[in-house]
Amino acid sequence: METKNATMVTIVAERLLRDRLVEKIRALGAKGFTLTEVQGEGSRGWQAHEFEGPSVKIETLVRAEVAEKIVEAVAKYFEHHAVIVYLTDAKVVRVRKF
Amino acid sequence: METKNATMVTIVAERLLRDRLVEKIRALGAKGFTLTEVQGEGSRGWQAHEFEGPSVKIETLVRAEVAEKIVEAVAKYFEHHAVIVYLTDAKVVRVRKF
Amino acid sequence: METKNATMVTIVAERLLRDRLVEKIRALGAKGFTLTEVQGEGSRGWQAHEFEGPSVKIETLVRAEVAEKIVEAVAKYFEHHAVIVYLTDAKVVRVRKF
Amino acid sequence: MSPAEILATNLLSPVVLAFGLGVAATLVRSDLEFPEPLYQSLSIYLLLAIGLKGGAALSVTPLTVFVGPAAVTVLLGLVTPLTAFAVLRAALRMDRINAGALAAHYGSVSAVTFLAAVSFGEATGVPIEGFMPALVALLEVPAIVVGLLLARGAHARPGEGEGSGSWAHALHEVITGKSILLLVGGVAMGWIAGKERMTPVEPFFVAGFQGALTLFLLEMGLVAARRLRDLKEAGLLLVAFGTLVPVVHGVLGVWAGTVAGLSEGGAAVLGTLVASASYIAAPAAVRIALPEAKPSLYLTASLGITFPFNLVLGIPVYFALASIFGG
Amino acid sequence: MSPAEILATNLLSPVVLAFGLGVAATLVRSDLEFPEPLYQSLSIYLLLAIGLKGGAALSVTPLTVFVGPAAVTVLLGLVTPLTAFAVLRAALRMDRINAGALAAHYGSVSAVTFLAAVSFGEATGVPIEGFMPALVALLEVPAIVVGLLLARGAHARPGEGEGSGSWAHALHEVITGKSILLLVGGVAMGWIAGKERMTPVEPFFVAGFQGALTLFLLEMGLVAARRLRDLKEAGLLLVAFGTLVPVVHGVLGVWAGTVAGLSEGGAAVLGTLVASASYIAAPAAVRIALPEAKPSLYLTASLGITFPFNLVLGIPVYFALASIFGG
Amino acid sequence: MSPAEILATNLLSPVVLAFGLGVAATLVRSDLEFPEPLYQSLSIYLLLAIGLKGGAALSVTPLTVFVGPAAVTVLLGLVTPLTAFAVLRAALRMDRINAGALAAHYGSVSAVTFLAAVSFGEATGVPIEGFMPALVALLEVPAIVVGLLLARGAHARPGEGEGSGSWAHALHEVITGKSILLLVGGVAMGWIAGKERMTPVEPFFVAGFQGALTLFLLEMGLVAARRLRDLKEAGLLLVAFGTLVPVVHGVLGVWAGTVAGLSEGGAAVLGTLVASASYIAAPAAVRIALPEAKPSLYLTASLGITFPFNLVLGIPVYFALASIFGG
Ligand SMILES: Nc1ncnc2c1ncn2[C@@H]1O[C@H](COP(=O)(O)O)[C@@H](O)[C@H]1O
Ligand SMILES: Nc1ncnc2c1ncn2[C@@H]1O[C@H](COP(=O)(O)O)[C@@H](O)[C@H]1O
Ligand SMILES: Nc1ncnc2c1ncn2[C@@H]1O[C@H](COP(=O)(O)O)[C@@H](O)[C@H]1O
Ligand code: NA
Ligand code: NA
Ligand code: NA
Repeated sequence: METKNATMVTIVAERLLRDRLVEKIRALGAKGFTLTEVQGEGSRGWQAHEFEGPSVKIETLVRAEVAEKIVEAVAKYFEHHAVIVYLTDAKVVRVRKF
Repeated sequence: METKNATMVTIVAERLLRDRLVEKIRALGAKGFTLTEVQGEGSRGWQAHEFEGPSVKIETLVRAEVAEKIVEAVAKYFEHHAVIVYLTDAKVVRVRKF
Repeated sequence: METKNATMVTIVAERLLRDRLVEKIRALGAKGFTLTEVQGEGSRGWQAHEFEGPSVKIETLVRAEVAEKIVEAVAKYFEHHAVIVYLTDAKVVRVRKF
Repeated sequence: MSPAEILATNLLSPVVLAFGLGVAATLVRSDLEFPEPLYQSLSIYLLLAIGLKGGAALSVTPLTVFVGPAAVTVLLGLVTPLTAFAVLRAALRMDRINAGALAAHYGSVSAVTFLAAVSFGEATGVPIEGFMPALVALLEVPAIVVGLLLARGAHARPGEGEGSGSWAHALHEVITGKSILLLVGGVAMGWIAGKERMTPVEPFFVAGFQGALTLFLLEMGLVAARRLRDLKEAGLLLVAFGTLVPVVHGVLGVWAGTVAGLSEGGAAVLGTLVASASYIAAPAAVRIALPEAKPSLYLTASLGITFPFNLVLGIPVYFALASIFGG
Repeated sequence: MSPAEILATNLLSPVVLAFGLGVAATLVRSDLEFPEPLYQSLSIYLLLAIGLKGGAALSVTPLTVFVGPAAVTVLLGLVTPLTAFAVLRAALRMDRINAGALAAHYGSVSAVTFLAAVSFGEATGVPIEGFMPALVALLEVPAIVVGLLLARGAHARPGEGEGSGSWAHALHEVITGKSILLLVGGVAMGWIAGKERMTPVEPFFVAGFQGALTLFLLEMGLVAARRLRDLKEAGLLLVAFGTLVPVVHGVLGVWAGTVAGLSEGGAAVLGTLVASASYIAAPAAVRIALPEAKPSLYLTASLGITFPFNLVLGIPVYFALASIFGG
Repeated sequence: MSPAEILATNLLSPVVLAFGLGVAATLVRSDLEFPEPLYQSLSIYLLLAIGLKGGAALSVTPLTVFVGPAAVTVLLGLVTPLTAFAVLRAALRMDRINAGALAAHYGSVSAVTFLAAVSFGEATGVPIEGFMPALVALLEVPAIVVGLLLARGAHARPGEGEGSGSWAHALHEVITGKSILLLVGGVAMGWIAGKERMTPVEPFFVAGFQGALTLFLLEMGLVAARRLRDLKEAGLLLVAFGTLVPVVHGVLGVWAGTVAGLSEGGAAVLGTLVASASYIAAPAAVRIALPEAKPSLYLTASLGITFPFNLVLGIPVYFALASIFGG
């Protein structure tokens, strides 16, 4: 089966940002996403999940342009919130779906 | 430590397909898999997890040929079910294990 | 936004190893990690999660040198424990964070 | 009690108020969420508890008393998917697949609606036969089979290939599905153990029951309200179907129950059972056997329309009918 | 009872012992962990249960009896964030943002501390007004609003952009947040249904309550002990703040409650409420509206210092005070 | 009661029936699954509840009454791993590591088997000493230590490197593991608080207990049945070991309990304890200290063979023995 390239954007964020990030990526053109409850540790010395509930990992397969926009949107939260974002290359079969 | 290439096949599917997909990938030669409960939104307007329970993400590290076969097997469910599949490149150390 | 390369190290292990692995990757220089509860099947004929609780997936974004060291540390557990480790390429924006 | 009082008794019950609170929470966009495992745990508890109670009651019921209502129940499970199907095809001009899918839901039964009816009976002091849960189990399965047969029609292809629904798989799923398993398993346990041996587990399964049900209905309110969004899309015809067909089925059930020798309360509860639409066992089976049917259709109808309708209005109506028929 | 006996009664209660066990488990590095859904489920249960109980009590309370304590409670919710803020700015020289964040926490209320106080009243045989849960709901919100206003000061920018906190969002979050929703929803349900209709759900919501609370406090012990690590960093001044300000607030609350006509037990519980610091509703709102405030500061203070302090020492002190003021 | 009646009483109890339902669900390939957090929550509840009950009973037991049974219990915990080890080495020709691992399991104890025995005593009207849970705690640890020592033999390397088991770590794990922590913690809480202060938590921890246990055994049935698959691989010798050694240990326990002055019921329960094999604390410790031992071996034996055997046949046998020894 022929595969095409797509970009997987992964965001790991404190739960508080869940709904805001989901709305954002929808608005920026992602056609779907997958959400996982996770725990994590990063540069912030406190674990948000203690009172907010578990953190979330949001994965969305998109075209490169959309990926770029999502990264920029997430970057706005870097200063005050526990959140990271990274990109990986993926191959998909139904390219129009993403 | 020397690493070799392998292909990571990721399937995200409504829960209903869990056991069928697991059996399928076993049959096609995957030597293991990792299963995560997730929530998701895609092209289908309803969220299967409301009555079926959470969706599942199935990840299996395999050789390229096996990956190809798994993608084809999953594609059979595209028409009527909530399911996506994508491939990423990974490096592993014990290549015979996969 | 400019992105830089980083290595994503993913470890899937029986729960028993959770705390040991987390301490290890911290010691080897990882600045953060994300932990997900998963189920899995591999070369071992029994499912650790039946009495230990769910397995864990530990993901940590690091520099290539650190990744190498983590793989070596994890390899020590290959003989007697249910555990795999693999590497993928990722792109990040705040490279000094990882 | 006057009709108004009966309605008030229902509306002011903790069970209905909890449902209302759940709906309200969704409407004000509260962040209240039930953890998935709590929902599942409460389901397991409620299904097992009603099974145990029904089984213990059955163990002291003479077979002759039970056989009539049981036969009538199975009959209703075969007939009601047909009426639902006929209405959907004729009045809503729905395609065969989706009509069959809906027929499976409306012929089958909602355990929570059943429980709300029993609660209502207790609150209004109307006695109800203890073996009713056994009827729930009898009503659940046949309708699903009939619905699937209707949908497949002449084209039924048993054991179809991958990516499509298999009959054998769907049937297996219904019969061994967790709701039937817990219900039937609970009935069997209660029946084998008998009333006396169940005494030590009563504080957990009997005394705690109403409260756990109240908590569960809070979650049902959250879930059902999320379905309300889909109502616009569903259209008025579906709303009419989801309220009128249950009333027709309810009347049928109350009447048949009365004829079969059930008490006033028993007939009312049987009416409620028949009027209710499944939203657990049926969707699971339909999704397997008829993956091309639209879940948004059958879930919205059964969970978003019929469930709240029965909970708030239907139940008092069926009790009123039973008192007329029985009087 | 002598002061020593009062203290012993508190220390030997299952609730405080369970908390101690949780702390001990963390200190010996046990692998005991509460699954997240259990924690959430117990929260939902406890909040709904106290709401229901309070509402049922309210339904038989004449308005004239309730209005005084209610007014005083709202007043206390407006005043105590100011005292906390003043102390933090003057004595701890804390910046405006973090001082406002802490003020929101110390003006608001901890439902679990409330429950521990009610338990203590029951154990020592001091009667308490049944409508107290309604006061919890009244005390929870105003202080948070005041605290946020203090933090933002003249620079308040309503509806700010992404990546930063929005006022409207935070306010919505507090008012529709699950703790208020369950508490107020429970009060409404209990009040509408009335005492009698609540009878069937009492075994679940009333009889099981103390045990569920004990289990919950075991988890609170685990959680609070994890905060102890942060104490070193927090410094002595924060410890002093987290113990002295609650006492000041507690005295104020007991006195105001006595003046407003509450019984000795009611005044003691109001004192406890005022002395307690929120660690659910307030952190959620502060995190949204003041993302630049340090969670390590406000969580350590409210959960790591004030919560255990009130649980172990504060509550008996406020009861002793109430008996002096009331006598 | 005749032996047949005793057996029937056991087989028809809700606890055993629930286990059977769980096994049946797995055999018919039902989709019934317990959410992991429910399993964990029920474990926490059951362990804490038996601890509390035992501790409250202990607080009114004279030391002289307790010291004999306690000493005998510790002794049994040291002896039974040796018998199990000897049999495994001699009759099954098992290697030292796996034999030691199994010895740790069979010397230690299964809390659920204990509870089933207590239920059985209640159902048959045989009184049992209230302090028995304290004996569970005493029996759990020593055997695990002995088993690990046997496995390591002369080659014990304390504090070994990474990737391999460390002694210190394993010991810490057993002693601070959640099952010991909740059991011992519960005993301590119940003992410190005393019977009277426990009254408010009794509806939750005492009245609800049997029902929660029934639910838990449903899950145990699901889990144990999954182990049945491994039985073929395990072989007849392991099945013989998993049924005969418990009987030997059971006889020993009943006899020792009778000698130590326990009542008939107490001796029967002690016999059950000694006969039971751990499947929580021991696997956890063994997995750490002896990662090279085969989990499929020790889990299949303790969970797939010995647990169901004791539940269904063993318990009535040990009670029958106790009535003979004591008579
Ligand atoms: N280097 C990393 N690798 C993987 N996940 C990370 C890393 N750093 C941070 N995270 C995740 O991102 C969340 C927020 O990180 P931070 O903003 O650094 O506190 C953490 O809770 C982790 O779940
Ligand atoms: N673009 C996407 N990125 C990530 N996950 C997706 C995407 N589209 C769909 N999914 C996941 O795949 C599931 C099925 O998708 P669908 O078949 O499009 O409804 C969804 O519930 C999501 O969990
Ligand atoms: N080929 C694979 N693909 C994905 N995950 C795997 C694979 N093999 C093993 N795993 C995961 O790693 C865990 C340990 O594997 P093993 O040591 O082979 O038993 C399993 O429980 C799976 O979760
Ligand atoms: Na029906
Ligand atoms: Na306060
Ligand atoms: Na033993």
